[in-house]
Amino acid sequence: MSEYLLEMSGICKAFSGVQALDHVNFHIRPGKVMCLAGENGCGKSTLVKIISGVYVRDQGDVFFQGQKLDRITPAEATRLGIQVIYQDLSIFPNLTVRENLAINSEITDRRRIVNRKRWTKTAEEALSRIGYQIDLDVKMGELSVADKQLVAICRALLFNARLIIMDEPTTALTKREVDALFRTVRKLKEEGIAIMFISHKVEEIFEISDDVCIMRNGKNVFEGPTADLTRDDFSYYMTGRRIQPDPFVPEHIQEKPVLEVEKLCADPYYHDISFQLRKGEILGITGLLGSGRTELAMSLFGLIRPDSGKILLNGQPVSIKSPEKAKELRIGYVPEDRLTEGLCMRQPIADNIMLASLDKVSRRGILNHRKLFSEACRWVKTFSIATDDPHKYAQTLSGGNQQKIVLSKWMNNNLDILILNGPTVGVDIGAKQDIHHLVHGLAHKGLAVIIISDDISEVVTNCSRVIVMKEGMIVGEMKSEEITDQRITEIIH
Amino acid sequence: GSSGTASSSSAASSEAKATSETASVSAASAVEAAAEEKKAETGDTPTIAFVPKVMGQAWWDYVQKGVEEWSKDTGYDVIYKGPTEIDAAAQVQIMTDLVNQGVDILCFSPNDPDACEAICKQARDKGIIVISTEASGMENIDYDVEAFDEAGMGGFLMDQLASSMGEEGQYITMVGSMTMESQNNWADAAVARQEEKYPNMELVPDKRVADDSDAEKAYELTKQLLQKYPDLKGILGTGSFDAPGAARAIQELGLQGKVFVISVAMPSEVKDYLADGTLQSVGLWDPAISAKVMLNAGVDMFNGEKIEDGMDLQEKGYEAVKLNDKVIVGDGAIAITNDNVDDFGF
Amino acid sequence: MNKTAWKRLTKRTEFYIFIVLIALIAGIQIVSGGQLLEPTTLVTILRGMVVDGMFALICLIVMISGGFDLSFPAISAFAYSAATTICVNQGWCETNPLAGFLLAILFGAILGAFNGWIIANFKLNTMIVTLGTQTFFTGLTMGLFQMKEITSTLPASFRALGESYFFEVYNSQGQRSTLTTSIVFLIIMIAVTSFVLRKTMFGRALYAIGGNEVSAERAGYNVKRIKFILYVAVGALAGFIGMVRVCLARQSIPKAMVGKEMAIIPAVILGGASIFGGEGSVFGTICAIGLITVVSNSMLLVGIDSYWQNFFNGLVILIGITISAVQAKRQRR
Amino acid sequence: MKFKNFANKNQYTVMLLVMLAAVLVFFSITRGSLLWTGDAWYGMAMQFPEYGLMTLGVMFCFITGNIDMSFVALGNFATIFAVRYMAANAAEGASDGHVRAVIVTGILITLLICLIGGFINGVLVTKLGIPPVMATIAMQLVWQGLSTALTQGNTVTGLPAMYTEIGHSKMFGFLPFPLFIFIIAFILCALIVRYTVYGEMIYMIGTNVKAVRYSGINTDRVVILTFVITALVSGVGSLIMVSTMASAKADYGSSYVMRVILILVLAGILPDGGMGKIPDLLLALVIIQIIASGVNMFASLNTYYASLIWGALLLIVLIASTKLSGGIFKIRDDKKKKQVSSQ
Ligand SMILES: Nc1ncnc2c1ncn2[C@@H]1O[C@H](COP(=O)(O)OP(=O)(O)OP(=O)(O)O)[C@@H](O)[C@H]1O
Ligand SMILES: Nc1ncnc2c1ncn2[C@@H]1O[C@H](COP(=O)(O)OP(=O)(O)OP(=O)(O)O)[C@@H](O)[C@H]1O
Ligand SMILES: [Mg+2]
Ligand SMILES: [Mg+2]
Repeated sequence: MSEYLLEMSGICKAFSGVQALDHVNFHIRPGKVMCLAGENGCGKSTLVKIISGVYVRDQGDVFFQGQKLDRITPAEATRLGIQVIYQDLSIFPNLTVRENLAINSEITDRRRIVNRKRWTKTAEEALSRIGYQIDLDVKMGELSVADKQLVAICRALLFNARLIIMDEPTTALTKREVDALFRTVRKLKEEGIAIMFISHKVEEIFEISDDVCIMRNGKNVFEGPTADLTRDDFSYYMTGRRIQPDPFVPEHIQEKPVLEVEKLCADPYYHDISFQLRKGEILGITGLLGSGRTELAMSLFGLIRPDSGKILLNGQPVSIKSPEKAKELRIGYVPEDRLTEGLCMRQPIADNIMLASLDKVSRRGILNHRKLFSEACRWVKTFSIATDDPHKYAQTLSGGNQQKIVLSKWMNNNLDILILNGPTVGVDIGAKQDIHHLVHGLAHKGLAVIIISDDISEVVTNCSRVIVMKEGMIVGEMKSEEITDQRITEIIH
Repeated sequence: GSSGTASSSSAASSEAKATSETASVSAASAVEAAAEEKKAETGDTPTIAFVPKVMGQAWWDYVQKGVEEWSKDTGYDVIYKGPTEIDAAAQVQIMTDLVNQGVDILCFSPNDPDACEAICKQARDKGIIVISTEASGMENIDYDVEAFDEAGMGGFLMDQLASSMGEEGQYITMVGSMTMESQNNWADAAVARQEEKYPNMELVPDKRVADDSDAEKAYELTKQLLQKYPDLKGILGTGSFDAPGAARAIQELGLQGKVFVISVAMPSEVKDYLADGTLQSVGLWDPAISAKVMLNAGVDMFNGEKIEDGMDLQEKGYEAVKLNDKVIVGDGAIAITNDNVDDFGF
Repeated sequence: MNKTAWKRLTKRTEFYIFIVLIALIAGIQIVSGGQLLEPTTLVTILRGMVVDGMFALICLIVMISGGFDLSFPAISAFAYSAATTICVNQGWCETNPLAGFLLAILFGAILGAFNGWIIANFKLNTMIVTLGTQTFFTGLTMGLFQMKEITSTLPASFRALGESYFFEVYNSQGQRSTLTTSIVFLIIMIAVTSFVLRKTMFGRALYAIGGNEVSAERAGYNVKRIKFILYVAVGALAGFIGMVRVCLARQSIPKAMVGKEMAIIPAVILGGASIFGGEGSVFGTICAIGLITVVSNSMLLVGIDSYWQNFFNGLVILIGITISAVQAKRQRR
Repeated sequence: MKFKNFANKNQYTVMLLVMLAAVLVFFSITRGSLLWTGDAWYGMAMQFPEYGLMTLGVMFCFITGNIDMSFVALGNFATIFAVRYMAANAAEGASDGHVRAVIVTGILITLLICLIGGFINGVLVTKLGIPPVMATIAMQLVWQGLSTALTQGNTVTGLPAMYTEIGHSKMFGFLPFPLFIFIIAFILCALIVRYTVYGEMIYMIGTNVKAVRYSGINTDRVVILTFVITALVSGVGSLIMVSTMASAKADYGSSYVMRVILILVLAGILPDGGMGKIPDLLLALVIIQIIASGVNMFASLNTYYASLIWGALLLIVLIASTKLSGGIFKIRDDKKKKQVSSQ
């Protein structure tokens, strides 16, 4: 018997001309965590879908426990003990947690009639595997992303899984939740379960993985123990270039604050928030999910009406009633979820880029298509958005590039303040670096930037000042020198 | 081009395939078309179109049968085409098509007479003979054929109802819908007759209800009415769904002989209620005969004859028609009772 | 009742529709001087709910699965017209209506299968497919087959079924009314639909597919087959319900179903079903149908002029839907 | 080569062109002598502008991902007022100038009422968050109910002859006036859709309302404006209908609601939003009208055959389109996800 649980060699897969996977080799040992890394669109998800039987490979061999598998179907994969936690979690938002947890095994057991007791038993068993507790009668859609993620993990554990594949499970999790997840992963390891882990967060990869497989443009460029790699090499393999850490150094922060928030309240999201923001600085706001940071940002962009308190812009009290008004006041906002809030996926890249500044390419309501396109091309170039034709749909881009569009949308607007909510969620390190560079450039040009993020290292390297929120209150604030990973983590918990 | 169907493009034939019979029908009608062309050339056989209020209702199916019969008897073809819904706009569109195909005689029963004026004017400007029915007020027609005079139907129904009710008590009117011109006119005429002739009868405050041309709704409405007006004694309907529905309610409520219904109705639909005494009589004219009269009048005109008062239009009840300006009035109103209900073929 | 359960209850649209229904009944009862709750009126309202209620339920299950069926009235019309025509021509069903019902169910299932085949196989937008099949089926019924109205020749057993009743009631004026036996069809259908939706994995599959079709596929449901079965079942039921209507109305009118979807679908949405799928309950749907039937059956009692009835109908729907929309919006905050 | 490029980029348009050609060939072969006459085409040109304009109006709604079922009822309500006004003020023997002024006022009254009606739809959908199907079905009942109540179900007549004559006149001696109006409106709408900021925004809103809102655009205002435009353009259709019918009534054109939706869907303009091209709309309109009139050329086919062919054609197009790249009629997962998450 082979020492590997899963062995794949020479895997190829093409989508209508695009070679998504090009002779990929890949091995997973039982009881180990294997990390799959690579830039956006390099073929990770495709590889996962081949293992789970969603896609059929064009070429290559797959061995599971030494046995050659010819055709994998989803049912077959489940039977073999392969469980996938998809990037989109594959949950049913309209059903209760109980049902979400029980549904897979009910289907596998070919049950016909609902038995609530059995469901409860299954659900409790699933939760107990990682010692996680939650009300079983809550609808899944009402849970936070982190809870959804944990439920999805619990569900996967039900099936005597031998291999659990997690496609970017940590994108929406905060540090504490990631820690909890990792504890679970280690426990699973001890039980001899192999884990395949996909992530864009370097720190996590080094923390949890035993082996790494790095892919670039559909080929794997490195495979081996994590210990053999340095962080530099890692990013080099991934992006094909050396990425230097590049912390933000504020150049000239203005004396007078451009934005002052005084005792702002919006029940039940946040209370008594006061802070100031100056041009030229990057202010980080961090905290756990549900700490009220997103809602605070939304208030600044006119999406949530505060109950009390004041917002002053350049010393003048303002009332930001709508995003339209916010834009007028020169405030821009890059939302958390680019799929549902940031982009019109089925519209051209160019139109998405110019969406917030249509008035710049029109006169008296008449649109100048040529100007729109040339302006958009300019931003495609400036932000090096990877596309051959900006007429193509935004959908055709990878995550990082999509994020760049959302960012570039605001560039034509002569902003004073730009609020970025989770600007690099699910974005690979190369693109992440690009985005950070762009933001630094903006701050240097005199923009006041707010970055909301739970990626603490992102906050640490990119912000000149950090506010930590907890349960809707500001619980800490620190200046450039004081900002460290550790301090933030301490305050948060 | 009868061989054309087979050689037409693939999309066209796939369409035809979707409804396997379309192909054969169209092949057959290609022959018809050729025949029509020939007739049009010789000029002595008129192309005739008949536009009913709607297709696919028993009433108009019966008329269609009558028209087909006439067609067989006379040897003239008639294009029978109406809208799929009771919608004046859709009807006008069909008339527009027919007028522009160059028919010689256009017979129709408008959903809304006013809506048809314009297209009829166009038709007449083109020299088309235009004959209507149930549209006595229309201007741009050659003649309008009525089985009885306009107020006559309403009065006729009211007389029937009054005699059932013993000329006293509360009554209400019912129509298919509030927007159906002729039905509402009859109801108005009926009320006028009551005011004039039956002082002891009383129209209840709700005055008029509409059953959406649905016997089920008529049934429900009748029940509600009798709940609200316990003393209600008569229902005067002018739509063909009123009587069957109302009668069913009366039967169920056990009010036979206490509450009376009269309406225009198809004999076949009310037969059972006449038999068991729930209904005493319903009012009717034979719409197929009216249709034939329209066609006769049209052909006569086409052949250069003049329509005159007292002339014979070769159908029962129209042996000596009255001519009021443009309205040809026959003697076609019939009261259907249990005794004669089986005399009608519809 | 504990607090969380109460809170959960107040979040449901059904709860508000129920309250509106009760308030409306109380209001009409007062305005009409106690005429609404007369036993005769009540049995009439119940009777009025039979057909619409059953139609609403099939609409509901489609909507739960994330679909939108515009074609069920057309299927129904085809099925009952064809079935009664055959029965009349063959002289069937004089004593036993079963053959007619079976035929209608069969025809309904066939047309439903056509829907299901297109929807499941090509993964097309259901509203658009059923718009096409609705038009097409109507063309079949009225154009190709030219089905006719059947009234006096309707087989005796259909009539008998429509006329049969459970018991008689009398109002204060001594007028008699009867509760139709067909109400059992509605009751059975309510029971079966609730059971299927809540207690069978097939029902749960519909919710799952409506909630997230991709996930349902990944979870191991054979989504294609489930959808196919769903549309066949809906077609068959549409045929069956059409037959019930034929019996109740004692006539088979091919055109009688035109526009029915525009009356039923708003009611189903009013009852808390989501047009995006995954939400909706039998209770809410029946409440909404009850609401609409009560309104249409009491316009006269309340003294609303016939000319104004459509207007008030629209207004009631508008108010009902506004209440649930505003309440949903408030919750989102 | 150039054509191939065009065909690749506009597969759907090409498919509709093929359909149109097929329909024409079919009717030419079977009914060529009736089809290829000036009168037949004149007849069709007289018929489709009224519902063509309604289609054009509702198109805006569809592009933004909304739906309108109330336009016919609203148009009838509005024209009832206008016709009443015109009938009351343009008495027999009034001077031409006076009548002209009355007609213009009548048209303005119609448009004003449509504007209000569209605005109400927009507010119900955006501010109260009622699903558009529901809101507009309810408003349809409301408008139709009001019309019935106000007219007691009667036809409203008495239009000045000048008004009805305009409807039947020909521009430049050959162009039917309704068609002329339709062409103008079509060009205007095409320009609006293609060359204005508004046109850009409605497509973006139809694709993802939230993303547009988060770009600092007042989407509620755009959507309300869209309902207003829908009501106005289809109101012009109602005005033309009134002139062909020389009267107004609560239930005129009730069969147009479904027909308009059918045409839009055939044109690939779906209520899902963000989709469709205006030239396709013209093609779909022409196809539908030719089938309707073509069926009327067969003495032995009843009018329901038009339904049969329309339905079959739509289904064929649907299934064929799954073979095209893009697959516009497919279930829109992204759309659904968006809706769920925004709830
Ligand atoms: N369904 C599809 N149709 C066509 N091309 C596809 C499809 N899925 C993936 N691809 C192509 O395959 C490549 C690899 O995609 P994949 O989803 O595996 O990337 P990934 O590594 O998971 O990216 P990310 O980090 O953004 O999740 C992409 O460049 C994409 O162009
Ligand atoms: N239908 C499609 N056609 C072409 N490319 C596609 C299609 N679907 C997905 N892709 C490609 O798949 C790649 C990765 O997609 P995937 O959904 O796995 O990740 P993502 O959402 O882009 O990024 P991330 O997960 O990092 O946020 C993208 O580059 C995208 O171009
Ligand atoms: Mg990804
Ligand atoms: Mg991926």
